[in-house]
Amino acid sequence: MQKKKNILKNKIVSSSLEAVSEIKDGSTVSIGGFGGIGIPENLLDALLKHDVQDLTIVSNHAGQGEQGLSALIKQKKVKKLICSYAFHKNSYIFRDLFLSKEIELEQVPQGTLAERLRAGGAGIPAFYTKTAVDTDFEKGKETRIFSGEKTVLEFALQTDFALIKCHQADNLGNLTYKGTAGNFNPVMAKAAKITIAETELLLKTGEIEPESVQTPSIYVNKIVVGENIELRSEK
Amino acid sequence: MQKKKNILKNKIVSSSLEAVSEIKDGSTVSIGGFGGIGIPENLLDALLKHDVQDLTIVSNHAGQGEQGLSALIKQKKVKKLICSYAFHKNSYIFRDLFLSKEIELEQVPQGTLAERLRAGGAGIPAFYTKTAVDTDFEKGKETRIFSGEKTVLEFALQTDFALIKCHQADNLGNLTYKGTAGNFNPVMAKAAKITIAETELLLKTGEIEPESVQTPSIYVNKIVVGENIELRSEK
Amino acid sequence: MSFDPKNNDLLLTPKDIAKRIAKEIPDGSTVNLGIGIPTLVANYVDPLKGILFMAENGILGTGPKPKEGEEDLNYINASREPVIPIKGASIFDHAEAFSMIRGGHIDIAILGALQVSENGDLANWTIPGEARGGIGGAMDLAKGVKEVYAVMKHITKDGMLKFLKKCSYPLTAKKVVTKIFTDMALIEITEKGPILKEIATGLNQELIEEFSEPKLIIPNQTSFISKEK
Amino acid sequence: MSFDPKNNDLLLTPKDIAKRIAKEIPDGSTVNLGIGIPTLVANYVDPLKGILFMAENGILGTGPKPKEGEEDLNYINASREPVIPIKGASIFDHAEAFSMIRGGHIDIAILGALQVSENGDLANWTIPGEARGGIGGAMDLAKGVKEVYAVMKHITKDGMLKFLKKCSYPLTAKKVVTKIFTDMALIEITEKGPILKEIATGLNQELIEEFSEPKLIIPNQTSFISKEK
Repeated sequence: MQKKKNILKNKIVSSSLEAVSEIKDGSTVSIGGFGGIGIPENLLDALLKHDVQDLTIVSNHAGQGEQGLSALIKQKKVKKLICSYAFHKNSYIFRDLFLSKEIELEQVPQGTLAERLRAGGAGIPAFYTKTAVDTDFEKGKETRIFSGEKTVLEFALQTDFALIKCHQADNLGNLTYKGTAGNFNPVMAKAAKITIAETELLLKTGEIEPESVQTPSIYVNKIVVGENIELRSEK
Repeated sequence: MQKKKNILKNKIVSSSLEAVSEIKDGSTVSIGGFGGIGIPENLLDALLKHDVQDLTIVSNHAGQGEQGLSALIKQKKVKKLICSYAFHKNSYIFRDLFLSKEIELEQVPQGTLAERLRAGGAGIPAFYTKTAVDTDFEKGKETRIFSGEKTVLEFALQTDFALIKCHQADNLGNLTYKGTAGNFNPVMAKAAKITIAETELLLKTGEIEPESVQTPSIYVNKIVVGENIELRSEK
Repeated sequence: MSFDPKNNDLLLTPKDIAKRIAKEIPDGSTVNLGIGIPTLVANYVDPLKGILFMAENGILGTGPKPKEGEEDLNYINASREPVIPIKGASIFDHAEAFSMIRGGHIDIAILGALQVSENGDLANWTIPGEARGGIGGAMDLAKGVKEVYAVMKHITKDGMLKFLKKCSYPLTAKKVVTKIFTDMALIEITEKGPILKEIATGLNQELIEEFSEPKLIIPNQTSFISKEK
Repeated sequence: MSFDPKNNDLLLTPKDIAKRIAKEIPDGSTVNLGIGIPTLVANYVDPLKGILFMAENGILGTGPKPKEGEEDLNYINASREPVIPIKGASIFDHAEAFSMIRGGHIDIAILGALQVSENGDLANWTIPGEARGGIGGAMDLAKGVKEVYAVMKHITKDGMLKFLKKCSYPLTAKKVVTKIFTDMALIEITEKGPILKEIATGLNQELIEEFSEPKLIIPNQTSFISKEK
């Protein structure tokens, strides 16, 4: 399974651009967010300025409107998209490139996507689920019956990088999220070799109670305070 | 997969004895706790007074000393024990009955036990793990290689009842734990058809912040305020 | 029959349908609401029934819409609408939310449908051959919860039937729908076949039969679904 | 050789071994400590090295022992000892704790051993044919972490060897130990074979070779492990 690098050095980086600078051609990158919140907007913005190509992106959706993931797709930096909801009416940038076969798509049921990421972080190479049984999504997958119920075999999903968004981070890398803005962020942090967290607030180590930590520091490699807190990739 | 009964009626029951009264002959019952803390001591005490037999117990250990699980085993109410640590030097009651073949044992690596319970609560009938590969625990299990690594197939573990211990419960059944006293309790709550929570404190609904809830109310069916807060099943 | 389904005052409105569904939910249920009409259901549920609404983006206990200007965008439901968590709500991440759904802990999912078959197959995510829609959490919900209520117009704008012997659109899941709420009727899927339980006030059995491909079981008494004027 | 391993002042004490291990841990590592000598290691780690200790009962960042009378029994490590969480600690349940361990996020597990083989097989949980011990989290740790440091007396009280060509006791995991810390020596397991890296001050190479079944690779320079008087 994947092994995350020890990071003794300070995890705080001074800009989003620096934070994403290690992302290389061909990297697999997960991006947090759901329903327009919990999206690492500053990191996405930095990725637009970072010279990289052939990315595989893992995201709940295919980008909407013109900014954020849509802009990244428009720049043709994305070779393949793994997502649960591909063709929202506002995902026209992705849609056009998909129809002209300039981008690959792997659509995955949302719960299976979350569970595959969870497995990727938890040392489970594969698991069985009844989601997607008897549908087009079953095609090409192994099936197996447990207690009379048909299931499909799904594989762990690990990424090279996770770009996530949190409400609070302490210097050690412990994170909290506000309300439903957590969504995919915690599980993506666990499934990545290098997790880069964009935070709204930076706290001193110890300012988050141990029981209140939602993402333990071990899952976080770099932290940046989002330059433009108002920036939203989606409206 | 298991379906938990809707419980609209008040989840609060007035005594531990009443809380465990539904447990029937042959039931599978998980019991929270690790290292002497987070153990539902009052519920265990009530189970000693409840007329029941042929139980299958899921627990991290085999009971230590004379009280709690050990006492239950001594009463010969337990047909089978599923645990990760069977032969602690203080588990002499279990050990004697095991050697005289009066109780069955399924020993499971602790992480696999937690993951099997997690799978039981999450609709995953089976998963692969490298834990226990090339050991006696691999015997009789399916193996499979993923990315060059040998793994074993492990199955979900669901129980009829979970007896768990929490620090706070609200009237709706949201729970919090203190420090490491959570341990197996949250995951056992998820894997049971009926979860019975012994709490130290009972709060009004709404007194626990949504982000601070550690076990959402949906996983809890009955709540009892532990009669004797000082009671410890282990010393 | 000279019935224009496109613009007919006798058809149930989204609000009528939502109200009818709200009555149907058993007391104490935990319910997931899909996008569209299902989201309206929360507005009509009797608070004394003790029903909890769960959103797959990580909240158990979504409450009313906040007043305009008071929205906190950190609290939304799966339809991207701002919500206020009720007292006793809990919040968690996507992995936990779907483990709750897939683990069989949610009683009912109320989902919009494109087609439903007589044995409860659900098609609700895309049209064959079109790059349209997305699967989202529909397959997890359809297979994970105990009961699926399907909500749809009884026929398409073009007059195509949607309640079918067999779905022609890509399936979301097989044999999961227990009840269908349309703008014309309430149909229950049973082992014996689909039962026409209720009809919108002013419509009649023959009309529902005409617009349903499967043969409907007609009970001795069919009730009527009330409609707001 | 007339060496009495049962009672010899030249053997390293548990404290000596713990100190040596503490020096070995790379800066910034996250470490899980087993029961016994491993637990002592935390006492000797330079705080400036930024090492985090993780306990499988759900805490990342265990700190010092509380003073007598100030223990809060809700905060314990996996050895059941009261601990104070450090600033920046986090607390979680067993499922999350083991997902962290099994997912490869912990750098080093320091585990007591009954036997270790020359290729790094670890036997540390029971004796064949005896109803003794339990597996606990040892198999998850041994397979899940990046490196296993094994800690043991070099030979048993009865003079039986414990560092072997092949373990005779039931295995915990195959090919996982990278370093063995005994009361006589520090041995590193490599692809080429076990290297005798260090010897307790006052002992010599021949003695270690005599008490080790596998052939040891002897480097040009062997250091000595210091011992407290």
